[in-house]
Order: sequence, then structure tokens, then C-alpha cells
Amino acid sequence: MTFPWLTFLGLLPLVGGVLLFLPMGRGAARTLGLVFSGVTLAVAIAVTALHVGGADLAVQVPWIRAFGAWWALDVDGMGLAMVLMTAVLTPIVLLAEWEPPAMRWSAQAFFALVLILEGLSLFVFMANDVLLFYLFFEATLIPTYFLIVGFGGVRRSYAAVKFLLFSLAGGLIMLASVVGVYVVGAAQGVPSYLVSDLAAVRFDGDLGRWLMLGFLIAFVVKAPMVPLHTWLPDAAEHSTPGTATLLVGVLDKIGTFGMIKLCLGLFPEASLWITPFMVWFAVISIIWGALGAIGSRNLMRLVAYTSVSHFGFMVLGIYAFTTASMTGSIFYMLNHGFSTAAMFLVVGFMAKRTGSYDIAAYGGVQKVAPVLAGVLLVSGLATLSLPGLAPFVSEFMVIAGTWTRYPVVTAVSIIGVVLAAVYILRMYQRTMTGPVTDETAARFTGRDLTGIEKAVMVPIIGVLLVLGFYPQPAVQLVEPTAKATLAYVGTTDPAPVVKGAK
Amino acid sequence: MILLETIAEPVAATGMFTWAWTMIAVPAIVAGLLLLAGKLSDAWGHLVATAAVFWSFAIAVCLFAEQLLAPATERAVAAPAYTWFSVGEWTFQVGLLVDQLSILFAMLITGVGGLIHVYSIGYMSHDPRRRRFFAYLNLFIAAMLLLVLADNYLILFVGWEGVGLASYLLISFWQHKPSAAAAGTKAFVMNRVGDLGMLMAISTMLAMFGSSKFTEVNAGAASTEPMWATLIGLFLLLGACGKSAQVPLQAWLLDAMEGPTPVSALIHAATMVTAGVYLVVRSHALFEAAPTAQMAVIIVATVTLLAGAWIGTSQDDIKKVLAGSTMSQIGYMMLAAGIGPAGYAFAIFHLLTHGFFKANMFLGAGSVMHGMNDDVDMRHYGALSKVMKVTFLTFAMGYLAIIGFPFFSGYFSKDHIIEAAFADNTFIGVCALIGAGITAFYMTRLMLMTFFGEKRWQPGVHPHESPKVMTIPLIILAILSVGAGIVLNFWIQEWLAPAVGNHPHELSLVPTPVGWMTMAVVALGVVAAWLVFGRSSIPVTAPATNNPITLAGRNVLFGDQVNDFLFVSPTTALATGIDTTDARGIDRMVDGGAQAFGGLSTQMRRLQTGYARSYALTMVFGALVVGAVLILTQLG
Amino acid sequence: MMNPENYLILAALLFAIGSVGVLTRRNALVAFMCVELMLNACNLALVAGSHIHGALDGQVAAFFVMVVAAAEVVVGLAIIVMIYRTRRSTSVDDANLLKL
Amino acid sequence: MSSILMPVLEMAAPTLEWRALAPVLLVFAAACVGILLEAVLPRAYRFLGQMTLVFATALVSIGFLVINWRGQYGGRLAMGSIMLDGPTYFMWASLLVFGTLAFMVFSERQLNGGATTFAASAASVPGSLDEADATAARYEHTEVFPLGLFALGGMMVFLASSDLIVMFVALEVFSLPLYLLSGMARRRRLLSQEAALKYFLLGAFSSGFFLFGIAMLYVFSGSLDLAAIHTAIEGNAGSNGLVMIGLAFIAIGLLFKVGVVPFHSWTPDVYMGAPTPVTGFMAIATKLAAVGATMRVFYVALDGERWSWQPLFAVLAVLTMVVGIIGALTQSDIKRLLAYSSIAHAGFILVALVGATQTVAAGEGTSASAIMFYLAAYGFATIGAFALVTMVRNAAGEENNIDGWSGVAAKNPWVAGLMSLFMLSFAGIPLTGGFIGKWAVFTAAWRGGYGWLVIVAVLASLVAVYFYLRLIVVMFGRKEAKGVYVGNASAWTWIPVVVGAVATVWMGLVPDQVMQLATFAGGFLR
Repeated sequence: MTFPWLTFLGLLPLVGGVLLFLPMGRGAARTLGLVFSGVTLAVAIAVTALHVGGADLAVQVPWIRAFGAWWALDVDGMGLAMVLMTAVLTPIVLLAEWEPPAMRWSAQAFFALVLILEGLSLFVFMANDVLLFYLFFEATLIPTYFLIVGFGGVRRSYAAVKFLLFSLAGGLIMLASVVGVYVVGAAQGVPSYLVSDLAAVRFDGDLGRWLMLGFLIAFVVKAPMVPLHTWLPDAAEHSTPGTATLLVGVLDKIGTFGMIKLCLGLFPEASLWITPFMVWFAVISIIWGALGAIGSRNLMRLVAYTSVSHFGFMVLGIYAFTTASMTGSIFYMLNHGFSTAAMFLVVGFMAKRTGSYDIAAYGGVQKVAPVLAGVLLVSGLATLSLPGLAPFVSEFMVIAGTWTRYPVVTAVSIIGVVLAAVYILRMYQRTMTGPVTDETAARFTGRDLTGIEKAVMVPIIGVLLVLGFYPQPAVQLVEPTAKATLAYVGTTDPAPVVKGAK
Repeated sequence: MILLETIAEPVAATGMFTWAWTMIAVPAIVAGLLLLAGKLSDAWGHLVATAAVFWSFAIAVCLFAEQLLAPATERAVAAPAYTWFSVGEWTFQVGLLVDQLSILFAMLITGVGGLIHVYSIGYMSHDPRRRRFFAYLNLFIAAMLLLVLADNYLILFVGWEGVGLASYLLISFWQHKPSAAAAGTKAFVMNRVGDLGMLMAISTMLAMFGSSKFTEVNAGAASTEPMWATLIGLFLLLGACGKSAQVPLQAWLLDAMEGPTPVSALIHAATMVTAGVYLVVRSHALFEAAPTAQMAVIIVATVTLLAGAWIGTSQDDIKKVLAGSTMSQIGYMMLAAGIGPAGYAFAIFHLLTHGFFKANMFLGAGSVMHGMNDDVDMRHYGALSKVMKVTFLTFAMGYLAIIGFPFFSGYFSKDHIIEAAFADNTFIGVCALIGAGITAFYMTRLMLMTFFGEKRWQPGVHPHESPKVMTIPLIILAILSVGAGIVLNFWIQEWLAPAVGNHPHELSLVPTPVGWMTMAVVALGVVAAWLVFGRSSIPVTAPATNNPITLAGRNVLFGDQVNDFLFVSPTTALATGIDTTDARGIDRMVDGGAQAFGGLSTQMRRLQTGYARSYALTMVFGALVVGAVLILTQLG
Repeated sequence: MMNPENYLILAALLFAIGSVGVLTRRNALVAFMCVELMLNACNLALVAGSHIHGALDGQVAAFFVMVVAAAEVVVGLAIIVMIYRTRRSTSVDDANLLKL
Repeated sequence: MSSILMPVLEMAAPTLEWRALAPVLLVFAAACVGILLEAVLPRAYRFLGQMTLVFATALVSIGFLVINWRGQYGGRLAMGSIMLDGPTYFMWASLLVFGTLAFMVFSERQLNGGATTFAASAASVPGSLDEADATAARYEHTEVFPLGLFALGGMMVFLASSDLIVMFVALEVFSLPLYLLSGMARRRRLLSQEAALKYFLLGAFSSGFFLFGIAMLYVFSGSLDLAAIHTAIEGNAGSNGLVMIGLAFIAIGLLFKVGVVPFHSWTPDVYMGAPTPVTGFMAIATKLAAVGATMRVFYVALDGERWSWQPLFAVLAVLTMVVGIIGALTQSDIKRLLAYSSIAHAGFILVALVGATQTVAAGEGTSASAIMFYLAAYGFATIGAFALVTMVRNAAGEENNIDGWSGVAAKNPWVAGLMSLFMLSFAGIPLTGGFIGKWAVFTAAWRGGYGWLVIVAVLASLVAVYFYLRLIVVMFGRKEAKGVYVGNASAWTWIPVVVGAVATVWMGLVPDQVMQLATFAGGFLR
């Protein structure tokens, strides 16, 4: 038997997280946490190398035999992209939260919870068994809840409960579908939860549609889409920037990840049936999120709303069913992880100096803390998808791919592109430019970004730039997933209208 | 519709052309270096930046020379760099196309850009953030070169957005001024509206042709359904309107004058704002397949050239007058580009000459401001011709060029456009002619208010001539303003023909009837301005007026108010509404559900009375329920 | 011999009387006696069933029930006495602290 | 007359399969010995003696059980009154484990200042001099151990009996000690006594119903044997009115013990009033035994009337989930909260019971296996949770008010963390046994054709999450309550907590072993 790389990869941070519950000094805890997340990153890179080299990494061991559940892990391009993103973001978040807020739980607890969250998320992205996926999908809520409640802002308890209730609501509805999938499969002689086994089961007719909806609702809550998004701004506003990064950057991706892997991967017919609805739903999210961001007076809420808008693009790309749009969506999932991370973390650095997330509390920061302002601007430009930064490539693929099928929908959706410029630049204008306020002078003078903060931002911005200028390897990594999914669903890309152009 | 002869396929890059990418890379790298190095590079940053631009200029000149030496069919050279990304059937190459059209642009950008860099060394010498300014300028140069050298629309769009970013950064360079910061944001957002058009155009091209390469799009254009060709054309026009400040996306350009003057000269006069013209000319095949779109271009251009001129007549801010003039002149170029094969070369011709004389005048204005403690109000100027001789003389060259004084550069380029307009449509021609007259009027007004008349200087202002580092670029640009027209006049049509499918026609130095008419109208404009502003003294504050034309001009034709009413207010209202809906609507519904359950729970607790006998009664009741259900199942 | 069904009807009546008694009587002792009445109604039914089928099990079962009932009395009385000593009352309605 | 006397004359000595029945016989024997010990041992040694007896018995019983199980002993035993089949083995094992853990909590004396949580003298009047004297003399009711063993033995017989009259006797054997145990709290004695009275009266009332049902089935079939009743129903061509009456009354009696709405009213009051260790024992052991017996009666004897009782149970399941969950939403007492939670769980169990999946391919889960797994998972969490309830205290004893639990996390993160774990398991959140259990019962129900019931159950558990969360929120998200402390418990409390926690996580992560045991226990034999 070959070495179970994927199991090892997921267990590493979990072991680290559990170890961190042992009593130890603050310094030792932080070092240990960073070491574990660093090793996890190294293993993730090794796994990527193996996958690209063509190694078969799949693990498949019986787990609950009586009900056909397997400990089955595997990665495809999309899974690997998500795994890498998680593995990269975790050490960054740990560094960014090197000094968690005072008057809250200890740094040790934060590091432990983050590592546990990382491990669980990795398993979600690697799970190849519906029940296993569900198990970790739901399990991620627990550390997230404690991360919000233990380290968040004033109304952290409210926000944490809201987050949990929304997520659990979606999750439990999904549970019904998880059960139903098995029952239908068993009735067709496939009593198994393996994704590969279930792909052979036909989920036809109304039952198939209801089952698909069960999954979809959970993912729609997760990948927050209007009108089930209201938990996100609150959760982001009342948690620490690091938590918000993981929440929006990593956890919410499970929603779009699940749509591709499970909704499309199990219910092609039902997914095509829901498409017209989802497409408009996505457009509403795009516009709604962007307008919400424009209306936000709080920086964390603003970033959260931008994500609602961006998730709208991802969903639009998925349900447009073209290679370009779906590849764009998957690539967007990756890029968005880094661009939101950049936004949340910079906003966190700002708040660390003033103690406030209110836009009104800032003004003229650029003059006294130019590096901070510059980093915020770059992060913002990534968020508004400026070419040269990674999100542009993915957003363009989504728009261009969707256009080939739904020009009108796309035309409406790209109003979001203009609104993105409005919310980012207005925010930048109000916080960073203008005359230096007394408050800014007192809080920011001589307190530009510290070394550790720069160390946090450099890799994120580096990734955004590299993927912006040379996205080809990443696109090639995730494209096979899109192609395989589309082939399974049975759609083909619209051919160019004008023949012989080439 | 005139069918084009096939455009020659670009040949593979050899020799100097393999260095073409360094034109873009060097300024880009220098920009990044200066931004990252921080204060370390304060001392020498501006020199490196200027050198970088001259490097690009040198390469551009060398390439141009090679092209001149090559046979006409081998002048267009493709220099692919690497695959940006490929997805499905689509492949997006980062590739450069150095052809007759783009090389002219490259030289304009790097040449004028280089001069403006030199000028800025002096102009920005007292600014503590000069290094950053030069970094942004280099960023702009790199992006602009990418825009014009790209071999496909997507890379063009990357450059397009890049210049938008640089423009944003430079307009709001003096961020501590809220007006500057707001102007930057406004410029970026309005450009984004245009970008929607670009995105839709590229998406449609991909859907139509499966590629966004110029060669493939042009090859397929003729066989495209008219509806789609028209749509692409209109989308491109929307993009061009945003970038080139054409009506209805013109409102940002005057605000953009908040930026340092060299920026206004380089970006908002000579290069970036003309990108729309470049785009239309570059997409000539598509526009020719879509007469409706061409008509739209012509209408937009005509409206803009008149609107810009109108604004120019009533502004008191010297830079805003020049900005209005820029709008108007770009309108001429768009007009030419919209007319079709007859006008492409003239559009580019006017673009080049305008690049020279407008940069010249902007820098001249900067020089004036430099001497006047950064005051921009012309009502505080007057009689500057005596104290700022070099500035005055160079400015005068620009002035004569723009009003179309015979044998100055504008005379050639603008008159050709007016003639072509008359040839196309008499009404449009008349409009263009009127525009020329108004141009003469407002430019004369500017000259009179700035350099002649009595001193209206504010207390404590001591005008002086600018240092050599600023005047030498002025002199060079003045020479170009004077001579570029006559040099290019006979050559440019032939040169551009392979790239834009132009139809060269005979030109002579002797004015045509339209030419005579133009001269007369211009003379009329000059005289009118002299009658109004040259004879009487000019009030130091703008006199109140009820003249609707003046009021509209002073308020930039109420563009901001219209935008506010149509877009900004509704968006703000919606954003507020969404905030409320999320907090009070959706969440309230969820909370309401929770409260309903809570209420139900409280009610139900009343059943738990604590009396054992009532519990027993509940059980008996339960027995009845059991009985009832069983009876029902037996019946069923 | 009467129709054995009549025994069953009687048993049902007794059972009903017993349960109504539990519902209506406040005194814990009386309520408890009503429960005993219900058990004895069951005994009657068991014995009647034994007769109908001509088998002994029902009668044996009735003995078991009696023994169990006796044991129940022991425990029940202990609890009722304990309550009485505490509260000086055997009303089941007085024991009403645990509710909602 | 002779016909009546004849069998008596022919009666032979009953045969007992000693080895196979050893686990339950040992428990009864130990209970009897325990009573003797009370009489024989001096007061000072009684506690030690009883504890030794209880835990030694438990160990030996479990040992016998395991050996017998592996040796595949079984079948109809004790002259047809006990059915030792797979489910019996599984549930006996569960009962013995949970009983042992519960008795450990009985033994805790450190929390209470050196005394157990039971009254020093249950017979003394609360607040009287007698009581004060007894307390001062450090008297203890060590009878709780034999009582507990009797209850445990009764439960084991209850779920294993294949004869209705044995089942009735067993019902009383386990109920009567519980009535007494409920009334023996050291603190809040009025509440405790009231709980005992209510439990007793209503319990007796319900056993009347149960017995009446037995009588009706007997009248119908002429036998008390479950298999014989099955045969009679199968062969019945005429009216089934008597079967229906019997079915209804037996159901009432059994579901009362399970705590199904509308026979649940006793649950909150008794759970709240009884001493907490007893509540913990009742909460799992009674429920397990009653569910086991319900399955046995309905799957074995009344299987032929399945189309009658499935809709009935479905209606009751919906009622139970709804009432249990909605009732729990606004509770302010933690024990009442757990009581309503136990009602809700009864509803979830009924969901699977209704589905009654019994015929699937070998090695696939059935309703019975799902329910048994569910009960095991629920049991570990219940034992642990109630043990933790004893540890959060104020000056007067246990702090049962949920507001008093505010900020427990800051006082003792372990207590708060483990309590959260148990709450998450109750709520059915993954990585806990509760999740796997819930998923398994839903699967069983849907496979049995009750998809709509699964949807209702899912929606119900969605609301249920709220009140479990509430406790977590209170512990972690609120400021510390004044005057409340986390008691320094001995190993007697900590062992059940830790075992419960480990088992909960174990069954959540690697449930296969337990699930295989439950699955290969197979169906109920006739």
C-alpha cells in the first residue's frame, strides 16, 4: 500500500490543533502552530507535485459498512486548488493574528482552532464520499463558531449564533438529501455513498430535483447568495480579520465547490432544470452584494458584501455550463480566497491601530502610512478585478464564457463590475485620502505596517500578481475538472458563430 | 460599402523586433522598483524613470527605422511573448503587434512622454513624493504601450485598464485634496462604464470568432451578421467614449485636471484619451461591416466636438479650457474615424499633431501656473507675455496650430477632417466647421486673458520664467507643433494604408473651397474673441450671468447633475434600501420565525400545569388520539 | 354460562371507572385505589380470556398481576406516606411545585 | 375442574439456561445480596461494600455477556419467557455499560462535601430535626445501589421477554425502584418527593393501560407468547377489533416509558425533581429498555398489523418531535431542558421505528440496528451530560438554572467544552456519535418508505439545534454568573464524563465497529 498522502495531509493540522490544547507557553504554542501549518503547506505542495506528476492519490477504505460509507479521499484540479489555497492561507492568517485581540481567549486557543479548521476544510475538499463530505462540511462550523465567539467583536455571540443557525439550517436540509441519495442508490442496487458509485445512479424526475435542491440550498447558504446571505456581513463584522478570512476565503468556497462536485456531479438533469433560476439568482447576488457594499459604513461588512457579489459571479459561471465560465468560476474560487484575505487582513491592520472598523473613523491615512494605504489599494484593485491581478482573469472567463450562452444576463451582471469600482474606490477615498484627521495623526503617525504585517501581505499580493500575469498553470490545473463536469452533465460549448475566422 | 484589400499577415519578429517587449517591460519594472524601494530611491528615482522612457523611445525609433527599410508588406511584425491563458477553445496570447499604426503611437507616447518626464523633473522638484509621481508615470507609459502594441483585444484591454489605473493614481496624486481624490475616483468609475462596453465587445468577439486577435476578428468581420457587427461596434464605441471622454461619458475629464499638469498633458491630452480613437481605427473592419455603428460614432463625435468647444468658451480655469478643447479635438478624431476609410489616416494624423500641440499648451499652462503659485484662474493672469517669454512663444505656436493657422500642424490635420466630413454629410461638415470657429474663439480668449491685457495678478504673486528643464521640452514640442503637419501630410496616408485599409487620395498645399471656408470661420472666431475680450478689461471674478449658454458652459453642460440624477442618486438609494432590506427584511423574517417558535413554546408550557391529574387527562386524550388514528387507518 | 363477551364488557367498564377515578379524585390514596381497580379490571379480562380459550395462562397471569399490584402498593404507600408527612396532605393537586 | 388441574399436576421443575442468562441473573442476585448487606454490614462499611458488589457484578456480568455473545448462545430461554437474540445482546450490553457508568455517578461524594447526592434519611420530614440529625450523623441511603440493580435487571428482562406477562412483571420490577429513587434527593426534597409521587401515580396508571392491552391480546389469541400472537394475527380472517384495542393499549403503556407525546407529561417534572444521577440513569436506561420492548412487541408480535401501527407511530413521532423541541426552546432549567430533549429524541427514534426496514441485503443497516446505534450514542452523551450537571454548583447545591451556567467556559473550559460536545451530539452535529445515529435512523426510515417523515424530522432537528446551541452560547458567550462555581468532582463523576466523551467522539469518527455490532445483531427473533 502506498503512503496515504491525502489522509496525512488532512490529519497533520488536526493533530497540531489537538496538541495545542495541551498546556504550554504562549511562544511555544505560536511556534508550534506555525510549524504545523507550514509543514501542512509543504505536504500540500508535495501532493500537488504528485498529482501533476500523474500519481494516483486516491484513498478508499470502508468506513461505515452497514450504510455504504467510505473513507474515500481524492483530489482533482479543483480540489487541489482549494487544498493549496487553504494550506497557503492558514499560516498567513496565523501570522496576521500573531497578537489576537486582548480581553478575549488566548492566542493558543486561536491557533488550535485555526489548525483544526484547516484540517477539517482540507478533508472537505478531498472527500470523495458524500457522507464524508457532509461530515466535514458540518464539522467546520464548530471551530468557526468558537473562533467568532472567542475572539470577535462586541456582538460576537449574536453573530456566531446567526452564522451557525444559517449554516446548520442549510446543512440539515442537505442531510435529508444525503439520506435520500443513499436510499435511491440502494433501490437501484448501489448502496454506496461513493461519489464515483453514485455517478452511475440515475436521479430522475421530481425526486431527483428535490434531492438536488437539498444540496443546493445548503451550498447557496454557504456561498452566500441573496437572500440567504445576511449572516455573512454580521459574521464578518463581528469576528477577527483572520477568522473572516478563513470564513469567507476558505469555508464559503465549499458552497461553490459543492455545487460543482455534488449538484452537477450527481444530478445533471436536475441541475440543468434549475439553471435558468440559478442564473438570475446569481445576477441578483452580484448586484445586491455590490450595492450592499456601497451602502456599508463598516469596513468588514463592506468586504463581506463584496464577497456576496463575487460569489454571484462564481455561481453564474458554474450555471452557464461552458468550459470557460466554469473554469473561470473555479479559478475565481482560488483567486477570491487571496483577494478577500488581502482585504480582510489589511482592514484588520487598520483596525488594530484605531480599534474601529467604521469608515468614518478614518481619513487621510495615506499621508502618514503610505505603505498601508498602498497595500489596501492593491487589495482593493484585486477585489475590483483589475487586469494584472488574478481575479480579473477569472472574472473575464466567467463573463466571456457566460456571454456565449446568455448575453442579456451577462450584460446585466457586469453592472457589478462598475459597482465594484464604486465601492472600492469610495472606501479608499474616504479612509485613505483627504486631509489628515487628528485621529489619524494620533493613531497612524510612525505606525505604518510592521515587518510581520508586511510578511503577511507580501505572499498574498505576490500570489495575486503571479496568477494575474501568468495564470496559465493554474487554469490548466482546474480546467480538467470543468471539462469533466460538463462532459458528465452533457453540455458542449457553443461553437463560434462565424466559421473560418481562424 | 468599400471592400478592403486583404491586410497582410504580420511577419514573425526578428532582429530589433525581438526587443520590442522591453519597451513595455523596462518602464513597468522601473515603476515597480521605485514603488518598492521606497525612500531609498528618492534621490535618483526620477532619473531612472526618465531614462526608462527614453529607452523605450529609442527602441521605438529603431523599430520604426527598420520598418521604413522593410518592404511595405513586411512592416507589420508579430512578437508573441507567452500564452497568458487558454481555456476551452480559446487561447489568449500576450503578444505584440508592431505595425505601421502602433509604431506611430509608440513613438508619440514615448517621445512626448519622455519630454514630459524631463519637464516633470523641474515641475515636481518641490514635491516630497516626486519619486512616486515618476513611478506612476512609468506605469502609465508601460500600460499605454501595452494598449497600443497588443495584438489582441484582451491584452489591449489589460493596457486599457492599466492606463485607467495610472490615470486614477495621477489624477488623485495630491490625495490630501479631497477634490483630487474625488476626481480620481470619478474618472475611474466613469471609465469602468466604458469598460463594460469593452468587456461585452470582447465577449461577443469570442462568441462570434472564437478569438480576440485583431487579425482573426478583422478576417471574420465581413461575414458577421449585421446585428452582431453593429452590437460589437456599439460596445466598442461605449468603451471609446469612456476612455476618450466622449459624450455621454465626458464628465470626468474636466475634473481630471486636478492632477499635476504634466499628467494632464501626457494622459489627458496627448495619449490616453486618444485611445478611443485608436480603438475605433484598429477595429475598422468591424465598423465597416456595421454602418449603424459608424453612424453612432459620427453622431457621438459631432456632439462631443461641439460640446467640448462650448465648455471651452466659458471656463476660467486655464486647464479646464484646455480640457474642453481636448474633448472637442478628440471629437474631430472620432469623427474622422467614424467616416470610414476616407478618414482613418486623418484621425491618426490629427491625433499625432494634437498630441504635440496640446501637450505643448498644457505644459505651457503648467509653466504659467508654476510662475503664478499654482493659480489656475485666467482671471488672475494677464500680461504674462512679457515676463514669460519662452512660455509665451511656445504657447503661441501651439495656439496657432490648434486654430489651424495655415501651414501649422493643425491646419493640415483638422482641415482634412472637415473636408472629409463635408464629403460624407453636409450637416456634419457644417458642425465641424462651426467647431473650428468656436475653437478659434476660445483659444483666442485664452491667449488674451493669459498673456495680454493688464496685470490682474493676486497679491504676492511674482511671475517668472520656468527653469530650463521645463522650457526645453516646451521648445521641442513647439517645433513639433509647427512642423509636424507639413512633414506628415504627404506621407501618413501611404504609410498607414496597409494597417487601416485607408484609401489615400491626392492632397495639395493649395486650400480647397472647404479649406478657404474654414479659414474664414476661424478668422471670424479670432476676431469675435478679440472684440469681446481684447478690448475691454477682464473682471477678476467671473461676472454673474443669466445667459443660459454661458451658465451651461460653466457647469460643464450639467454633466454631473445629469449623472447624479440618473445614476448616482438611484444607486445610493438602492444601496441604502439594500442595507435596510437585509437588516429589517430578511433578518427580521428569520427573527420573526424564531419568535413565533418561542411564543408557541411559551404557550405550550402552559399545558405542563404541574397537576398530576391533568397529566393523566393528557394521557387519556392521547389514548383517544391513538384510537382515532387507528380507526382512520382501518377505514383507509 | 353467560356469553363470555359480557365479562369483557364488564372489564372494560371497570377499567373506565378506574381511569375516570384517577382523573377526578384529588386524594392520592383514592386515586391509587382507582389504579388498582384498573388492574383488577384487567385481571377480569385475563380470566375471561382464559375461559374463552380454555387455557390456564390467563389465570396464572392474574396471579402475577396480583402479586405485582401488592408490590406496587408497598412502594406507593411509602411514597404517599412520605408526602403526607411532609405536607400534611395527600391531595395530588397540592404537589404542584414542578411545572412549566 | 379436572381440566384446570391437570397441567398443575403435570408441572415439571422449570429449566433455566444458567450460563446464557448469567448476566441478568447475576444482576438480580447482586441486588438481593445488596439488600442483605444493608442488614448485615455496619453502617461504616456499607458504602464500600455496596460499591464493591455493584461494580464487581457489573464487570462479571459484562464478562459473561461478551463470552456468551461471542459463543453465539441464545434463542428462546427460560421456558419461552426470554428471547436472547442479537438485539437483546446489544441492548443488554448497552444497559450494563450505561448502568455501570450511572452507578459511578451515584457514588460521587466529593462534590457534596463527603456525602452522596441522596437524602441522609429519606423517611425524615424535610426541615425536621430528624433530618438534621441524620445529616449530622452522616447517614446515607446505600440502598440506592440494590435499588438501581433491581431496576437494571428489570430493564434487561423487559426488553428480552418474549412473553407479555413476563414483560409486565419486568416493567414493574424496574419501575418501582425508580419511583423510590426519584424521591431520594438530598436537596430540594419537596421537589424530589413530588416527582416520586407523580412518577408513581402516572406510572401505575400507564401500567394499567399496558396490562389491559395484554389482556385484550390474550383474549384475542389465547396466548401471551409474542410468537403465538403473531401466528394468531396472521391466521386471523375475522374481525381484528380486539387486536386493535390491545395494540393501542400496549402502545400507550410502552410509549409512556419511552416518553412519547402525548404520554410524556411526567418526563419534565420527574427529570427535574429526581436526584440528578438518577435522572441520568433513567434518561438512558428506561428509554433504551422501553424502546427495546416496543420494538420487540411490535416487530415480533404485531408485525402483521404493521399497516395499522405505522401511520399511528408516524403521527406520534411528528407530535413528539414538535412538542419536545418546541417545549425545550424556552426552558430555563437545564434538567427540564434535557427532559424535553429526551422527548425529542424519542421522536427521532420513533421515526426509524416507523420505517421498520427489516428486509435488506445482508450487512446493510436496518431500523433496529439504526435505533440501537442511536440509543448507544444518545446514552453516552446523556450519561456524560447529567454527570456534568452535577458539577456546576452554587451554595445550595446544583445550579440547574441555565442563567447560572453563564460563562462556565471561563471558570472551567473542560466542563464547558465537554458539555458542548454532548450538546453537539444531541443536536446531531458531525464528528459526534449523535450525528451518525441521527443519519442512520433517517436512512432506515426513508428506506422503509417514510421519506416525508424524514423531512419533518430534519426540519424539527433544525429547530432543535437552537436550544442546544443556546446552552453553548450561554457557557461561552456570556459573562460569568456570580455565586456559581464548578465543583471539584472525584473520579466517580469524571470517569463517566470522560468515557461518554471518548465514546461520543469515537462513535462519531469511526462508528463502524459499533454499527457492525448493531447490524450483525440482526433482527428480532420470534
